[in-house]
Amino acid sequence: MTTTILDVQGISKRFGGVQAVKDLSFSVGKGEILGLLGPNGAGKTTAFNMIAGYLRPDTGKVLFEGKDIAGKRPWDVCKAGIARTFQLSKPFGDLNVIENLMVGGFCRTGDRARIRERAEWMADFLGMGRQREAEANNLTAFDRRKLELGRALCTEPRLLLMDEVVAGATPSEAGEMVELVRRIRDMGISVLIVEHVMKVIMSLSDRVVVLDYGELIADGEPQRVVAEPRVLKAYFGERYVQSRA
Amino acid sequence: MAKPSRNRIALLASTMLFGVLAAGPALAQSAVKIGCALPLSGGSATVGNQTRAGALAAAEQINAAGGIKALNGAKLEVVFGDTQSKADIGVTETERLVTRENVAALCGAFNSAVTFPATEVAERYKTPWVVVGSVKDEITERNFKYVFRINNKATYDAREQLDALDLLAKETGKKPKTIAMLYEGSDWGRSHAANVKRFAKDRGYDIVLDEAAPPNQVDFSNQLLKIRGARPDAVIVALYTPDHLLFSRQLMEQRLDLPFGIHSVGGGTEDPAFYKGLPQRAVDYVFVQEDWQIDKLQQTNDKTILAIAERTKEMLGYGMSAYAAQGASAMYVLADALERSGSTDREKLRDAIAASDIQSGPALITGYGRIKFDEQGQNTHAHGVISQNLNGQRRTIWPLENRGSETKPVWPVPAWSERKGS
Amino acid sequence: MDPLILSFAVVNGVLLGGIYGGVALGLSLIFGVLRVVNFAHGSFLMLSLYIAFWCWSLLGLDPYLSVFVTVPAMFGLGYFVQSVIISPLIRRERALVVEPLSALLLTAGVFLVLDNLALMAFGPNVRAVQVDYYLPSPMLGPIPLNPQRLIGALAAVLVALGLSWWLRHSHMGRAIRATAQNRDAAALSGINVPFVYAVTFGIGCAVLGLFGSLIAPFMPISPSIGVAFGIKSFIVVVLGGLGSIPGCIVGGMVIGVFEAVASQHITATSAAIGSLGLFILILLVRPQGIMGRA
Amino acid sequence: MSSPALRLTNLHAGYGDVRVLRGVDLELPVGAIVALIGSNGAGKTTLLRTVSGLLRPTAGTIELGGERIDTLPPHRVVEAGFVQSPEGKQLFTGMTILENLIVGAHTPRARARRAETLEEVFELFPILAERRQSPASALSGGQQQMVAVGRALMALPRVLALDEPSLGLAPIMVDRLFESIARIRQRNLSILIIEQNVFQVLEMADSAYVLENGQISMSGTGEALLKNDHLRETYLGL
Amino acid sequence: MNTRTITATPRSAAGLPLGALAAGLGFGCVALVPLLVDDPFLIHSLIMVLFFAYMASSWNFLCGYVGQLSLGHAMFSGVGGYVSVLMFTQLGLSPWIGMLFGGLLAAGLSVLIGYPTFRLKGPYFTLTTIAFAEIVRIWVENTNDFIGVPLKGAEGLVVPAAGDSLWAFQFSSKTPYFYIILAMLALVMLATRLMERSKLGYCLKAVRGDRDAAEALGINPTPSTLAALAISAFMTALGGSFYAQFFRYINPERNMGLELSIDMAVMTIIGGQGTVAGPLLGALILTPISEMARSHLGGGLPGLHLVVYGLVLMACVLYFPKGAIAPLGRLAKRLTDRRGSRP
Repeated sequence: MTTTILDVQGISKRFGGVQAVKDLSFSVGKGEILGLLGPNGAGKTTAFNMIAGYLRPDTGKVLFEGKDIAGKRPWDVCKAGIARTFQLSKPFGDLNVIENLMVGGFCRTGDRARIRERAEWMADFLGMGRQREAEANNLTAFDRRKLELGRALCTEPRLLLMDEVVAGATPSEAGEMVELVRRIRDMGISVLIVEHVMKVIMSLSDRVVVLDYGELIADGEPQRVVAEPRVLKAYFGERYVQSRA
Repeated sequence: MAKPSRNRIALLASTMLFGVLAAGPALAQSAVKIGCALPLSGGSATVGNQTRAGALAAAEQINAAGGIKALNGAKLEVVFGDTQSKADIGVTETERLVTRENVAALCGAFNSAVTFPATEVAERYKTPWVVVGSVKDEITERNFKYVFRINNKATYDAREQLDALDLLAKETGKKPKTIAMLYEGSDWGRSHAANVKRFAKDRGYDIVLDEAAPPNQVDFSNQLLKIRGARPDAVIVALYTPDHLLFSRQLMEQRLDLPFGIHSVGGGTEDPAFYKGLPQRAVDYVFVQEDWQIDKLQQTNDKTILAIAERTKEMLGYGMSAYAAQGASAMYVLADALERSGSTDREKLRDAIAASDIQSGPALITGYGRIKFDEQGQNTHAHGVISQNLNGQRRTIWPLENRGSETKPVWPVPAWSERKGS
Repeated sequence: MDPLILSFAVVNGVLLGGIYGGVALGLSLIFGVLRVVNFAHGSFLMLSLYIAFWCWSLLGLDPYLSVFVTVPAMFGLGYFVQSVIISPLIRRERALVVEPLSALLLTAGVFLVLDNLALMAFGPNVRAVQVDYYLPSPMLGPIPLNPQRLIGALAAVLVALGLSWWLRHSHMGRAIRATAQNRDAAALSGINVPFVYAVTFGIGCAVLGLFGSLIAPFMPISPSIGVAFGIKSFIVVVLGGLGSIPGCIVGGMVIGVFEAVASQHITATSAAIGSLGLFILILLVRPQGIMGRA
Repeated sequence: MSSPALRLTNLHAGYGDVRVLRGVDLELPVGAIVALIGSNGAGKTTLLRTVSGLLRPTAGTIELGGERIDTLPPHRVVEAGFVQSPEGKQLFTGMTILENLIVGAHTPRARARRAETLEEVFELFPILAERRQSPASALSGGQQQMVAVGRALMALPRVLALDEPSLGLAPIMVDRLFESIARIRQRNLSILIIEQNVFQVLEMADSAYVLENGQISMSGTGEALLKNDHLRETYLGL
Repeated sequence: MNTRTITATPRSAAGLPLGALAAGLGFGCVALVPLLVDDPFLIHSLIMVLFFAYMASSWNFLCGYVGQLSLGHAMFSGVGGYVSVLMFTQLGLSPWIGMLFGGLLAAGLSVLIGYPTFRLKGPYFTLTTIAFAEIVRIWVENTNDFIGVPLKGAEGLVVPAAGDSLWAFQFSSKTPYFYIILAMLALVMLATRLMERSKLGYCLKAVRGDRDAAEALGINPTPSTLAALAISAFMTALGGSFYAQFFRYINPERNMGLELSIDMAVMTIIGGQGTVAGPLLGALILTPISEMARSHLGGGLPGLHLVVYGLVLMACVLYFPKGAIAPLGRLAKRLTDRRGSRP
């Protein structure tokens, strides 16, 4: 890992009485897949939303390619080169696959022909070439998830933020998704991924960071990190750690 | 509903009879269609339906009396179009009546906002139009050839109200000095207020309050308070029925004293429903200017007029009104013109209407002395009648020639505390 | 300005505003629980005015006694409208929340149908109830209080208090509040949500039934009377905070006093513009209204 | 043989055209604690919503104590005796603790015993008795969870379902909560518990089911599952 | 229902999309009507249908694609009508030019109002648009003279007759009006079609579909919605000018009133909002209903057509939330599919 594409420096967020994220720092390297882990309610999605521009951090900086994007609005973050997917996929239900993909393309250019061409290519890339005219409402949940991923890629990002990519997917679908993410990385796009399914994270991430109660508790190689007692405790409870010790 | 069907049978029978007696001219005595564009639904529907009843009653009467004799007893057939008080719908209905129903002449349409553009259609199709109810001055100021108005222009209404004040002042030597105006804030109320203001200055009245009210108010306390504060001698009112009802009732409840009374320019006070909705004391001594002589039925012994009143009451469930009278009057004016032209040709009919000079008969049910149109189509002999509500009877007090011999106007009006039963 | 006139204006405004608030209660309650903006609110008031009128005209029933007819009748109508017309929409929504615009359009349809059915059935004539007795006007210092409006305003305050108390302490009231706050959790606590919705809509309309009877003695009745009160109610409810019962009365009185005092300085039409402007301002600046929670 | 407290047979359900449950079979014996575990999106919450009647099953049957309940509306399911404490607590935040609990006792059966049940809940969670007049929104996460569980108990369930009761709680609170659940068990209830806190729940449960992609992939006693390497590998990725 | 439809846009032999071909054919046929029949009432009725289709289409341009329900659009129609008439009567400017100024003023006004208002969601937005429109209407109704401009209040404005003149937008025959409104409708539908496929269209549909997702794709909702609002207001204002010229009379009650806004919205919703042909379909369904209720019942049952409106609206919301065009579209699709699958 040579250069850093995203550098999160001490961001915090408080909702009423709850400190959702506390002084969180980590970085994503260029071409890296970074997994963001933590039990439910650990603050992953809050951190995610602060990077993507949906929440303004109370403190701290979010440096993307050296520029601070903290507090910028989502569309500006996107134009800067960061794309995201949502935990619950949000396709534009009454548009078909190609149209959904094209919406993403308008972020970079107004040239319809080029956008359409790229959308067609993207549909093939997603393995959805045969459904290009299908309305998003009529797709399976997994296809909608893929569609959302493709739509994000159409904005030509350099960093992709992915929230729960395989939730509800069958094992074969999960495998397909993992393969897709690898190919995206191979295209030179860095990936920050929030995921619950450990198997996916373990096989996909170059590195993981773990949050618990809004704080960073571990940062490193996946296999090593999940063996750390702090992480095990956060995930499986005190007694489990004791029983394994 | 028994009556119309009996009429239809009579009509059928007479047609058959004629068919047997004179097979030849059967064509000639087919019905003469008169189109009538009126607001039968929407905001002015009450008025529209009153006019409709009057027109129907008159047409039935004319037909029962043998139809148009100059056309071999052809019957009048009144075809209605609902304008919904909207200009575009009124124009569409006029188009339909002229081109689809092929009417010989038109009448309507109460709302000036509808009559104004609709009469243009009539003018374009060279179809005579007898204006009913609309008072906007410009309607008969456009050099149109086919548009005639029997009733007042808006300016006449305002002038007459002040004429009545002057007359009463002259008769008693007591003249009000200050006037407040309360009127509904749309077309009719505003233009009336503007006209009153124009005349008031020359006649030496001082307008101390000039207050427009948005239509369909749910309370008049605020305006009454303003009137109380302005302390006018008299109030000129132009409100539609629901607002006028509310205003009069609250005025009574608040016992607001106005030495020279309320002077209403029709609207709500022309509507029989108004008097059904209020106790007598709320309307005592109120002056009403309207386009027919309210006590005509008491003063006349013309059987045709009484019959029209009877029939209208049957259709509406309540007594005659200015609008029913105007509808009936329009039918008689048209029938008169048809008799004289002897033709349903619109051009000839138009010339006949233009040449009208009616000085007696049921066409004058509205109380005018005469109907004769100027070159703009305005009946220059039109005048409203101003009545005062005396002992539960509305008695004409102006013009003097229409005032009954036993009618004594009460002027100034007694304060609430001096009235009977209070 | 003359202080006497001003105090007259304020007293009038409070009385009238109380009635505005009372009429708006049902709108606020229905929105608070069902999240449905009832466009047909005014039409329901129009109907209850007609019921009160016909009771008086045909049966000779005093309008104040006609509450025994209007309240149950309007409750039944409201119950019917909710369970037959609006509830299919709630059942259809996949996300299990009523899409507010569809509900608005649906009630707009109800408004068109009710107002024009009334026009077809009763005709366009204006009608008015006339009672042949006089209620004495109580005096507030030098200011006489209009007894009929005083009754209306007092009733509004009492109904608002009673409704709040009932919602707080009764079994059904708690169920209604629970459903308003969290529909699914309410269902999981054994509450029959469709029934609660229908009852709430019924109560909202029953309150209108009550005010139909209370204002019938002084309000001219025509098929289009609902619109005037409907628009007023929207302003009142937004001002007081959508869904807030006390806010409704406060909002009504604020509008009543505002219009009364403003009308003394400017024309009533300008005051109407002013209250619409206030309505927009509140929506933009403080959408939760005066009394609503953020 | 008496029928189990809850039995799901070949249960299918979903949202619109999205199928979430694809033939679930599950049995909860009377008086037992059964855990249902599975990753996010596996369909655990959908399963509870379906049993509760918030979602209509597309196929299969749900029996409560031998009676079919799969066509009942939610309030009838509660009356029949299946009560869940939903995920994310879902309290009535505008109400006090006491009101939240009272609303829980809505069915006629529960209302008749309301005072006694309330006493029992307060005994179980004494802190709630102390703060009974506080608004629910002013409580800590653990206390809110207590209210949610208490509210469900107020309905006098025969089967109590707890959806992620430890979500967002501090470890110490989780421990306390599980202790309480163990005590509730003594009330002769059957409990269906959904947890992500896998190990702790497996220790407590009599048996457990693993839900994957809308199907039961594994079941057995808690101990057996804890020892099962396959579970650790597939579900925990260890 | 988990079917995956795989269809390509049906194309004719010449390669033109069938939709465009059908639209062209349809407009061509309608354009022939005045040449084939000499029936002024029919032409007049057609003008009214086309006018309402035009107004509904203008409304649809914003509301159908942004997914917000405005019930204040009549305000723009009024502004258009008043500006074009006043410029003609006061400055002697051709209504064609006045129309453009009216459109621009309406567009400017719409942006001023829209900027704060678009933050509001659902019914709040709707109620605010009503309030704005009512303020403008009440103000005009009560203003006889505004800084020297004779608005004439509630009385309304009259366009003085100027004879048969293209410059003055006045014709003695109805046929020119017919072609003008037909062309305007064709233009607004074409503009809608182009917008649908442009960046703006995609942005609007994305915002309507899911605001958060749209923002994540680099779309700032504010400028897109404001642009659509301005265009929609502009076109509505042109419609208002047409009305003024056609009837040569306007007043605030009819040309700025709530009823006109409701007509525009209800026609679009019943026909199918967010589609090019929906508003036209809605106008084709509803205008004849009211026409028939009037001419056949002649006011015998006042308000009947509005009862029917209300029932149709309720049925649409409950059973055809995408409007009448949705079942028709499915039917057309089935037909073309069947034809396409034939060997």
